Amino acid sequence: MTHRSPSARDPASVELACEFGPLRLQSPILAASGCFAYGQQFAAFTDLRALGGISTKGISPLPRHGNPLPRICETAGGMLNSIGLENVGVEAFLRDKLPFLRELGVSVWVNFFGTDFPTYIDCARSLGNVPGIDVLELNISCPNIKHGGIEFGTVPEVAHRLTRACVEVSAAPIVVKLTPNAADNVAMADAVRQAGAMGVSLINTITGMAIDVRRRRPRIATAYGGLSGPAIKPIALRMVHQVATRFPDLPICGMGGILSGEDALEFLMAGARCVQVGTANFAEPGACPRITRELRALMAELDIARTADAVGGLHPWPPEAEMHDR
Amino acid sequence: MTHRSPSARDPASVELACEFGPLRLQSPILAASGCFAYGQQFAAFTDLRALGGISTKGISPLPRHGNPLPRICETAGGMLNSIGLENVGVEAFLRDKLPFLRELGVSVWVNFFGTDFPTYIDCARSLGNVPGIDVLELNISCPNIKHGGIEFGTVPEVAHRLTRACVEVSAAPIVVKLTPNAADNVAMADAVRQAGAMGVSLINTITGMAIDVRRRRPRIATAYGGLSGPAIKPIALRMVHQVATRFPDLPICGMGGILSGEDALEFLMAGARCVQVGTANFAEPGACPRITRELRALMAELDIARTADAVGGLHPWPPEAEMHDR
Amino acid sequence: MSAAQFEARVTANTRLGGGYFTLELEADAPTPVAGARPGQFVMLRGAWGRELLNPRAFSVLHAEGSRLAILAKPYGVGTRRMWALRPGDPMTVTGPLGRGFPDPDPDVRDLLVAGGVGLPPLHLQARVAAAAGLADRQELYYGGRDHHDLVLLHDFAAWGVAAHLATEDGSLGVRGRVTAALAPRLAQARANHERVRILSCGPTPMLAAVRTLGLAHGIETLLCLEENMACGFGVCLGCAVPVHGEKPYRYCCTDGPVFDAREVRWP
Amino acid sequence: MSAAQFEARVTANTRLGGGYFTLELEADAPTPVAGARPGQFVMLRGAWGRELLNPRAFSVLHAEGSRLAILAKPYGVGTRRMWALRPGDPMTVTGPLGRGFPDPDPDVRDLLVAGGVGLPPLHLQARVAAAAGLADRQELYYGGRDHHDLVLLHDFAAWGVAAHLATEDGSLGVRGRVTAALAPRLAQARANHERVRILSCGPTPMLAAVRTLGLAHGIETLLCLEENMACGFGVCLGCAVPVHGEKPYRYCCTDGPVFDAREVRWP
Ligand SMILES: Cc1cc2nc3c(=O)[nH]c(=O)nc-3n(C[C@H](O)[C@H](O)[C@H](O)COP(=O)(O)OP(=O)(O)OC[C@H]3O[C@@H](n4cnc5c(N)ncnc54)[C@H](O)[C@@H]3O)c2cc1C
Ligand SMILES: Cc1cc2nc3c(=O)[nH]c(=O)nc-3n(C[C@H](O)[C@H](O)[C@H](O)COP(=O)(O)OP(=O)(O)OC[C@H]3O[C@@H](n4cnc5c(N)ncnc54)[C@H](O)[C@@H]3O)c2cc1C
Ligand SMILES: Cc1cc2nc3c(=O)[nH]c(=O)nc-3n(C[C@H](O)[C@H](O)[C@H](O)COP(=O)(O)O)c2cc1C
Ligand SMILES: Cc1cc2nc3c(=O)[nH]c(=O)nc-3n(C[C@H](O)[C@H](O)[C@H](O)COP(=O)(O)O)c2cc1C
Ligand code: FES
Ligand code: FES
Repeated sequence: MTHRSPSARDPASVELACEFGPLRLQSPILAASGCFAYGQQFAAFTDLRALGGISTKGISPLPRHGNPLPRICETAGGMLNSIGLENVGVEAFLRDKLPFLRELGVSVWVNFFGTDFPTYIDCARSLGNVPGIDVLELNISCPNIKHGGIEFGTVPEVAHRLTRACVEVSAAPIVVKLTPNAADNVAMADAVRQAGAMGVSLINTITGMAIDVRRRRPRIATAYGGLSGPAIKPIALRMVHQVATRFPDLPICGMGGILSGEDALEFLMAGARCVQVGTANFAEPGACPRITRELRALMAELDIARTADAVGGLHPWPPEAEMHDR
Repeated sequence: MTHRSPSARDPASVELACEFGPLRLQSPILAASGCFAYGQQFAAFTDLRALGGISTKGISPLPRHGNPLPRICETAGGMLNSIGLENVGVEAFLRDKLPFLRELGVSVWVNFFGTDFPTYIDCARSLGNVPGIDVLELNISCPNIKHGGIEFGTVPEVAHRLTRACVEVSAAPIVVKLTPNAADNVAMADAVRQAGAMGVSLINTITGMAIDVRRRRPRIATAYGGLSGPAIKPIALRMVHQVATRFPDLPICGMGGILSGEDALEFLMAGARCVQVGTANFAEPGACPRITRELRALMAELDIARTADAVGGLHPWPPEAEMHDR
Repeated sequence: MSAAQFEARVTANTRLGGGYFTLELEADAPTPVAGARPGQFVMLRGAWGRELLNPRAFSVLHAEGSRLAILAKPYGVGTRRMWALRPGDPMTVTGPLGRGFPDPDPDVRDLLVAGGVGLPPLHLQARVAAAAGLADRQELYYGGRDHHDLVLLHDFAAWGVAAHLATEDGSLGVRGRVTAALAPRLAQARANHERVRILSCGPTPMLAAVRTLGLAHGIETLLCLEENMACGFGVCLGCAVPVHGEKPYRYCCTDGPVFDAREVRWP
Repeated sequence: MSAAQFEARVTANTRLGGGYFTLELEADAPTPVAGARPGQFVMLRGAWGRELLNPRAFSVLHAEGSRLAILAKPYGVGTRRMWALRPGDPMTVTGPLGRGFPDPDPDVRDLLVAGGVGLPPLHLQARVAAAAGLADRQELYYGGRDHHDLVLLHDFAAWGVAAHLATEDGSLGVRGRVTAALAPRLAQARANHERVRILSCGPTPMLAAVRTLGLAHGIETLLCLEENMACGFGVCLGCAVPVHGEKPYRYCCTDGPVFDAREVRWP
């Protein structure tokens, strides 16, 4: 239909495998925390072994039941959620969920959080020294819990101290998941980088609200929830680009509204070394493998041989006087 | 098709006229700055006299030519712009544009900005003492100019000083347009409120980015631009609600992604006293009057007699145990 | 029967009056939805681009081989778009999902209590029972605002399932709510020590009333619930249902949508 | 002719090969677009909900009474959706917008230089000229990648407008770019002191080459430009065109889309 340039190279020759700090990922496409549970449900629909990795639902030391309902609603190009970090807790995770994940042979990122310093550190210690966990993704950014969560993610000094404390007790590298609700992501990234974080994930959801005018009340019970989906992609790309431009050596895992291989490539070109796919999994359990296929085909079309070659390297706009050739 | 409850009252009986601080607006639906130019172009398509008011393109002391192109691109449920505050300047505005606006009999909001304290104050002085200008909308939030703009909008103390200085030289009330890029809108609102701002407008666009992967470059020449449209509505509603909850007496003009009467009512219920419609005007020059009609019909359906009765007053969710009757 | 995601095309979109419509879909090959139990559901999504991200849940009305049908009514933005679908339009289907109602039992009478778009699970239960020669073990209690609100009645008649209708305006069946028709039947069952159970699906206020009645009469009551769903297969945790017991919530999509009325944490 | 916004329905969506299609629309009543000059455009938007906010710009290919037609090719998400439109689908139209080409002039030869979806303004110019009995004052120079890229040729033939075709693969007309066909014609015009002007529309690189040629030969050259547009009527300021002169920009939608080649600030 549309004239597409024929592929510049054979898609099979594209090397998706890539490095993320000390990690070797077989693909830059990972499943995002909270959008893939602990992986099992997807096995019925798709081949999980094709993923670059899986980030689990955020784990806390003790199980959590989550927030009152309704917990979700849809908005234009996005959705709000206020799940409240419901999870099975460290113990049940290690016992019931990790064995399945470890079996898959893909990189396992355990997203975790606490409600204060001691519980964060406790969690990092319990999870960070277990074989088969490749990354601890330190969630300092969840807007849906009352204590902890957001304050840890908005004050650089606090994030620095928290990250350092977790790094000290964990053998697994720590990747800090930053919140877009912070004023200055570059300052936050700097703070956690200096505290020993191996990398950063961005972005988490953005705090938002929707109102049911007929019932004159918020659409979700907690009034505010986290906005995800394509609506936030431009904001996420900007934040990834800002941090990548400032700290070119800091591994960034980018996310926010990825639905297609082209979206994923936008994040890589913005400077992310790998990406996570969140909300897309809900509508389409096979979203991650499809996006992986699309990315491979697009890289072939654009003659990008390896994932590393896709990262960063945006061309600036030429001076206006030369713009006629765009 | 859908069963709608029959209107609880005659739409003609709904009183849209409302108060915004000392101002009386004939309707809570205004046109947003930068999305309505200086109004003239719309006269061919629609009756401007039905509007609650018009906020002009941001005016600076001297004319500005704006940013290199491309300046706009579309994203999912939104658009990015980097117009660069191109405008005709104070002198040409007063000479060529204001007479037309004043003629309409609707409330005239002049959005303005400078690049430093003296130019801001200069602008406030030149515009704030001219008959026919009802509000000076102090734009401390434009992400598209290098100097001024964003820094004024993110540090409460700076915003406070700037607002106070403008209030002092302007006879017209000052409404400060806050930026969603600030960490804490409540603190910003507090700062400008204490400096004598009559009210606040929120939100301006959110800084975002989009990448053309085939050309491996940003889609707009300045790389980053301002995101507007329905994509940002949940974020805007949350910010309006936060500020309204904290400062119930501070007049708020809400905006961000309003396309329908229902969207407008969401903002009113979140706590805004009036709203502005921005991006919607581009696709539909008659968007403001249509949205006004829809709001009137919806208020009639929900038996809301006056705009003031629509403002705020959200019901909290009942305890879960009573939720079966939702 | 394990679930799958597959593409299908609209083969018919039939307006039934009262705003109801049935949407018939066909895939290229037989699908696992053909094995759906009454109460199981599918997640449906049209070619909605990036505006509406999540699919919508619909009870299976009927499915056979590569075909399936649902019953719906325009409600929000998604169902309004579905109302406008035309033959040939594509949809993505995931299903069958959830746990349905128990099989019809020769020794038990199923009181099928339906309202609005809650009809499909009970319609399918009646269909299954009729196919098993158990039509006389099914009784339909079906309520709505007016006669437009009661659809697909001819099917129950054809299967030989007795239908007790109630409309708020009295335009069809008895005047009043469906619970008004149900209450004396429950009293009678209790008096006669008859083995009955209630299978119900419909608007939440109706389910709450049915639950109160069922509990009051000590009759087994199974409710097919609706919650906002993003995924339908247990990963988003959006569809929590408040329950009594150790944990405060169970999940509508994987633990339900059919729940025992005693379990549900309603007043 | 002042612009209006109105609703229309698709009456035909015709695939022309090479990915091109014409979309024909009809409104309930005659529209001001019927008075559009060649080069004027309309903003079109389908029932795209909240995903795609802004309408897309299309040159008027033809318009009469309540009907109008455009020529397009799937490019991004908007034009891909338009490709899939079917008769009966609604569109919102705003137009006619912008300033078009000057009227055909009996004393001047119009060299119409077209590429890709830039054909419509020149097609309409030829149509208008033919209707005024000035077909012999028009010469078409039309280039593309291959023969699929050259559409609606029969119209020019029917009007008696000479067509000089060029394809990069030589599958139709001369092999090479359209400028290769144009260059000798300009040299000839200059040599003969013939009064000619260039009217051109097409991909920006082609326009840049046409401009260079035109300026080199000192021939009046009018370019119909494309810029990203959000509104089409002068309010968003998105469609800036870099120009020489006092101000660095003019606006494609209101000052153009037709600009004098000398004015445009290109190298
Ligand atoms: C297991 C299950 C089976 C269902 N079966 C059918 C069926 O057979 N036929 C049918 O017509 N509908 C059925 N529904 C309901 C259907 O899924 C919703 O009507 C649909 O999601 C609404 O989508 P929408 O885009 O039209 O509305 P939206 O715009 O998404 O929603 C509008 C409003 O409705 C609320 N809402 C959305 N979904 C639900 C819900 N499920 N429960 C309560 N409130 C909700 C939203 O919070 C929002 O306030 C079923 C739901 C579930 C969970
Ligand atoms: C005055 C005018 C007349 C036009 N006439 C026609 C016509 O007759 N037939 C036709 O097929 N097309 C025409 N176009 C081009 C048409 O408007 C674009 O192809 C269309 O907007 C693309 O929309 P999309 O959603 O498919 O692509 P998008 O997804 O919106 O765009 C994809 C990419 O194309 C870029 N882009 C979008 N629009 C333009 C543009 N106008 N110029 C350069 N880059 C752009 C975007 O920045 C983006 O990078 C005209 C444009 C203008 C300004
Ligand atoms: C329902 C839901 C639950 C989520 N839970 C978590 C979580 O437990 N921990 C976390 O770090 N992020 C969580 N997220 C955020 C996602 O991992 C991701 O950062 C965000 O959704 C943006 O990506 P997306 O637009 O692709 O969904 C959750 C998101 C959603 C939608
Ligand atoms: C093209 C464009 C130009 C804008 N120019 C200005 C401006 O000059 N001053 C200002 O305060 N806001 C400006 N805005 C922001 C809008 O007034 C509004 O705050 C924002 O777009 C959110 O509303 P919307 O989603 O309805 O467009 C501009 C927005 C757009 C899209
Ligand atoms: S709908 Fe996602 S967990 Fe139930
Ligand atoms: S397209 Fe908006 S000003 Fe030209």
